[in-house]
Amino acid sequence: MSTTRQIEFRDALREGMSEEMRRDPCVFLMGEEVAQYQGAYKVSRGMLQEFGPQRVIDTPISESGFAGLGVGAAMMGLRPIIEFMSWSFSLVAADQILNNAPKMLYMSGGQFKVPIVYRGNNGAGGQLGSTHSWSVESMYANVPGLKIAIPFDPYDAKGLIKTAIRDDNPVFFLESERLLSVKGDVPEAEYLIPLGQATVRRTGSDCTIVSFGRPLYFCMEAAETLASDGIDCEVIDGRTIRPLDIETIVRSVCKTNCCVVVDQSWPFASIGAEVAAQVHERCFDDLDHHVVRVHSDDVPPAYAYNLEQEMLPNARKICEAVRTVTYNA
Amino acid sequence: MSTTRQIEFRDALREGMSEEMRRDPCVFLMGEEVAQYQGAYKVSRGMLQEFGPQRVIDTPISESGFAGLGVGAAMMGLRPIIEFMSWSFSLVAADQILNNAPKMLYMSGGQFKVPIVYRGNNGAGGQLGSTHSWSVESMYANVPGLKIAIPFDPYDAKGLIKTAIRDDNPVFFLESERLLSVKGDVPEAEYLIPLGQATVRRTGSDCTIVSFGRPLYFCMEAAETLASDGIDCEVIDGRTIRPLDIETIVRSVCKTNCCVVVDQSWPFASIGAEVAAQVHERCFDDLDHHVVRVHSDDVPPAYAYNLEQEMLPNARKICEAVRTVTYNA
Amino acid sequence: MPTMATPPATQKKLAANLPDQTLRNWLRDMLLIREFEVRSMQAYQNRKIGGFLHIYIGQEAVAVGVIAALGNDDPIITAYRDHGHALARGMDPKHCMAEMFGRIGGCAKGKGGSMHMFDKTNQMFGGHGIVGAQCPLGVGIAFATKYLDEVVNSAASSRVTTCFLGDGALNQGAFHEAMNLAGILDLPIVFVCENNGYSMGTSVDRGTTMAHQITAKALAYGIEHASIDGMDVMTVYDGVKPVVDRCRETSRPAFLELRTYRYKGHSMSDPRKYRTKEQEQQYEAADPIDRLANFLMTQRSLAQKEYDALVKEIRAQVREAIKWAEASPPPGSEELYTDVYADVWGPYLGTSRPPMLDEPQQGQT
Amino acid sequence: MPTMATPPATQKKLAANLPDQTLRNWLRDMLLIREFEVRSMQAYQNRKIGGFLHIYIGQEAVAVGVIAALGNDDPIITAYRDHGHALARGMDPKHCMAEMFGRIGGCAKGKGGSMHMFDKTNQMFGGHGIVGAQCPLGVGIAFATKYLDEVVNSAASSRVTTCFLGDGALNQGAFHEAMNLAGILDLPIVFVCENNGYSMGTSVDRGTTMAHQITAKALAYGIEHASIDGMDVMTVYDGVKPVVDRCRETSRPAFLELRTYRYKGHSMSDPRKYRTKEQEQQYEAADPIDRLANFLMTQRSLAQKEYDALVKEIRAQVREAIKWAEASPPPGSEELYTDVYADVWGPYLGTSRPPMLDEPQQGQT
Ligand SMILES: Cc1ncc(C[n+]2csc(CCOP(=O)(O)OP(=O)(O)O)c2C)c(N)n1
Ligand SMILES: Cc1ncc(C[n+]2csc(CCOP(=O)(O)OP(=O)(O)O)c2C)c(N)n1
Ligand SMILES: [Mg+2]
Ligand SMILES: [Mg+2]
Repeated sequence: MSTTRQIEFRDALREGMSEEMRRDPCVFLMGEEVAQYQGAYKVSRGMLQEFGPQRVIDTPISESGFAGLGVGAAMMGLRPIIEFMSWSFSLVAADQILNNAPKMLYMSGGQFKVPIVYRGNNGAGGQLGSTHSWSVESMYANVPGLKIAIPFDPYDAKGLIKTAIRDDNPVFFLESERLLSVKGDVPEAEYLIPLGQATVRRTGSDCTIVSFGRPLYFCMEAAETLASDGIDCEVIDGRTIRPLDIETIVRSVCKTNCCVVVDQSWPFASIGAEVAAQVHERCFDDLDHHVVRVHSDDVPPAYAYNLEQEMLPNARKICEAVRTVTYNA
Repeated sequence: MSTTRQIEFRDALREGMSEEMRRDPCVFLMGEEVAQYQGAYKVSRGMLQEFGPQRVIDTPISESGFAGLGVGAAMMGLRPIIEFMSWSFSLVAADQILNNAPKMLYMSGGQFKVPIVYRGNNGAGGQLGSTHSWSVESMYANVPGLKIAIPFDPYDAKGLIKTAIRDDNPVFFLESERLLSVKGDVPEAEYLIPLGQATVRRTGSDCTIVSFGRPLYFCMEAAETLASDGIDCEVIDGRTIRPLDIETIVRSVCKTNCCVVVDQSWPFASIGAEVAAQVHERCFDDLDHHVVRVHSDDVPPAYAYNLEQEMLPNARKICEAVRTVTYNA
Repeated sequence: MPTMATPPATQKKLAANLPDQTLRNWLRDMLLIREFEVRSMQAYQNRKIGGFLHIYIGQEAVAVGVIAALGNDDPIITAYRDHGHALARGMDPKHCMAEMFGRIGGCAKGKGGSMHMFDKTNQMFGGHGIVGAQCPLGVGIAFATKYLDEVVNSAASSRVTTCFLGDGALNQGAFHEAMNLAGILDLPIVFVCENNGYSMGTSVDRGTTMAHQITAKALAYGIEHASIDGMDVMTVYDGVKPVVDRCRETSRPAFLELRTYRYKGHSMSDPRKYRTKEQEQQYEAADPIDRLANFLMTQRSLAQKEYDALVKEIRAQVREAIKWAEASPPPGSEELYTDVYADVWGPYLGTSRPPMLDEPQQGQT
Repeated sequence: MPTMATPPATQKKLAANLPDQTLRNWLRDMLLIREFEVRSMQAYQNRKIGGFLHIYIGQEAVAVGVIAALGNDDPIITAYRDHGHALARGMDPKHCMAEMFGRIGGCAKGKGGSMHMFDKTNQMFGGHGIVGAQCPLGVGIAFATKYLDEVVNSAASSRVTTCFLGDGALNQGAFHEAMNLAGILDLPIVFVCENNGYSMGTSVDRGTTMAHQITAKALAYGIEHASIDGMDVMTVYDGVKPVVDRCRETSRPAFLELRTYRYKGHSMSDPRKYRTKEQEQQYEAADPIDRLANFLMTQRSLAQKEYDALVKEIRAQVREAIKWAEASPPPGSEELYTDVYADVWGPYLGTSRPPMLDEPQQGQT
């Protein structure tokens, strides 16, 4: 059995990136304040010192420029890791990340792969207001040619980022500012987590709860509350949105006959809608109740603490949703 | 009864815009080639001559710049119509149209409305390849604070654009290059079509088909084919995606007990998924079969004619979908 | 090549010829901003303010000097480091503070926070968080002032829009598209680049080409430009006033570099390891408030006693503002669905003005 | 201010000192592009080509002259008016034509079309449809050549990347971010702006500030620059070669304006009402092909007979290309799900190279 240690989410990310950079000289890290400043959120702390300024590169505030730079470099066979300080800032680079990265392979008839990882904070960081609190997963997931991963804990952060870096496709890697200081067990030995493989975070028989990333913590909390009321939830962490491991979800729903999806993005045309639609398609006759979705409210994120809290998914909303779908069961 | 004439879709759009510009000096039109060139697709033909260069304004190829210019002007009380030659080019302006336009009112605590219309061609124009064939509706519909309209014919084009211009919110108005030359009856007298009101394009009792914009023509074609097989379809034109007139859809599905959604965008986290999810939520016990969705294939649009045709929704795919959902009925 | 550099206006000594009271008002405004920021930092540390907090201390002469050169109905727009501009423009500190406290009394009912100060009465169009994104908006505001004059109203109000930006915004495409549009459309807008030497931890020369002469950016658009010492409010006024006047007259854009310094970190979490204490002290030694106070005491009639009284008065005003903000309740939960859309539909409740707008105006200082 | 303008290199008469055969190859390449474009227009009218078609006629001297100044493994990237670059870079016209016919034999298996010519063998990184979007990509390619030299391989290949763009792209933010990044990161890239006077119907002065001197755009980034007559291939070579060489040596970016003209409309649907017939004739009178042919006939040994034979040979080659393209089948329906992802999962079939890449190379002319 390999030894593990407790490390922070941000350190797990750094370990994953650093291991891959040691392994493959084609991997480099670029973004705002990643080098001299040691990372706006200290994810890349120490990496400049280890890898030098040729491989850990500070950029000006030019997201469109350096997101596109990454695509060009990837076409040449490099494997860039491009950090967005926040995915909220990726909108100014939307054309580069949505047109150039995921379509280059197709447009060039298979000539130019784009093995690139875009990563950074996604979701409400805490009272940052409307423009700084994007959950981009629903919007970007509509686009074929890219993959999307959302790590839950330090273990997954490290295992998934390593796989993402080795993947030959553009991977959008969505971290959460709110989770960066979370600690968890991470093995000393190397490991990888495949993209497209969900994991069951809690087994249960009465209701399946599907989620991704930070809201999973609320799901786990809700599951505890519900357990004491005799409702036994199975919590599934999708881990990646593209590919979506619908098989694991379907297997669970066929067992529980109930399903709640928790998605921190806005409801309309969302991941939540997609999972609900697919579960309805695949489990129509097994479902005791239609799938219920828990989202952020369909409004821009407010600065005020109380409004932001009211807007975001939380354990109370999840409990309500589970009670609704299990009511007749 | 008011007299009508047959006019082209592009002319209906121009009539709508021109009437509003005559009515309200705060309305202006801005975009690439809208003035001297008379519109890249001749939608604004003659408008420079009528309204002069102060109100019909050519821009450089700076979508982020002039999309944002429109927001600033709207904050000052003007009512800009901003033309994107194609919505595919709106990605370079994503931050302005998704952060500034729809969130300004909220961020300013109700101080600054943004009454702006962004309009242009959406969807595959015909062999334009991956970067030029975006259907943006699914991606942008995720964002609260904006409205989305997709006109079906000249009548709707005129009635909806007029309402969109008068609306106090940002309206994304998605036209189709493939429909601009379509002719239809348009009254001489003024009329408006409210946003958020679907219309039934064909009544039927066996299956509800929901769609928006150009694919509705395929739905109508499919309905004819199916009618000769004894399957009587009701075709609903949502007209606007935000607000979505789910009531009209639900009413129909409660009657037919079957539902197919046809959405020209990619499937994942799409309008189609949203409509399906909502129909499942609202009509779970009325449905004989889960909702089936028809989309573009989940791949980038190819240039080659045969691949593009194979990718897009068409009458054959819709017929298949309807047969699937009505199989047991 | 025409360099179009503005001839140094300092010779004209415009500020020095203004009435004493005007200069005293500037001193007052700068002191107010300084005190407000000091108390904001405290409030942040006490967790009364959340999110990001960007402090304007050190840059007071820019907001105050530039805004002094404008007419009352000349619109302004800026980035997220915006308290100084809001206050200089005439926003009551209590509304500004309440906004940061996330209260209904805030200028945006607590929905915007520190980065999003809006004040319609005082023609303050925000506070914007995405670097550079305010530049196209500024161009649109300038477009609208011109359009309103030419198309809608017969009266020529000839307003000039000022668009503030940080040096970091020079590297965003939106800034460049905005500059070109302003030039092509002949718009009455002054871009004021507050070059405080850093965008977060990146010194301007590490991120921006031609850092030693950023007015070269304006040259690329054939736009009039100048570099001005932003640490002295009278110099700021002297440099900016003629440019604003000319812009109003000609409806041609201008670009000004205001050389300044932020004494504090980028935001509250910044340890400032990227610069030296010596550098900080050097700038602090040339403090804009001290400079004006000194001028007024040595060249004009300001007595030490008067100055002390002013400082005291301002302390009281900001203390009041904090009390007022704390007493203001958080926005009610109906605010969640208010202001999303201007009209009422589905769950949406339409819009409602912040109470601030309906309070009696003090008038700008 | 350092203007950094490149000293006129024409004095050096670099092209004039090249072997006859090299100049004849240029003539050949230009004739090939011209003939290819003429036949493309026909094919478009006959509905063999769909989508948008942007014709390069008139600009041949730019692609041929610039690419002549490069090494064989120097990468290039361009916008959607890209047939000329693909052919000058060495793509067989049959693969180029088959691409436009939407056939499997096309350089991108028919998936890219006219706007997206890719050729890995010849270091052609596309054909890109979004105005300006290729500029950051070009910077990334240049970054990679340098990174590969410095970090991955020990050998110093010192490749120089050329990024072509239209005059319309000067107004896109992506161009400006790319220029600044190239400057800050010291990248070996030459931006070649093909200023043909128009972006669609917008003459450059209507859309771009400083249109009379667009090299001012480079000045803003401290980037070496020059304006070159793009209607004469020898002048192009003389102007570009030293810049490319210096760029290779110093790893510093450069910006070149190539003054040229497109004889045809923007795309096939453009009636060209925005300009006069006289203007068109004026440029056609200074045709780059005629100029080089004339030079070779009067100053060198090219005989009329030889020239006629060359023209004939090229006609035959393009006719062959069309036949070949027509004979190539459309992509099979498995191609729909091929090349979406590099790996196999769900409905996706992984990737597959276009047959072109596995054909024996003719080598560049
Ligand atoms: C597009 C975008 N990228 C990144 C950020 C994160 N960010 C916020 S402020 C800042 C530095 C800006 O520096 P500058 O423009 O010089 O303004 P200053 O902070 O000095 O006032 C950065 C990188 C952002 N808000 N927007
Ligand atoms: C971002 C973007 N906006 C608009 C267009 C539509 N468009 C295609 S080409 C073109 C004109 C470009 O002119 P220029 O850059 O001078 O190149 P040229 O056509 O002269 O070669 C326009 C507006 C586009 N492709 N991309
Ligand atoms: Mg700064
Ligand atoms: Mg051009």
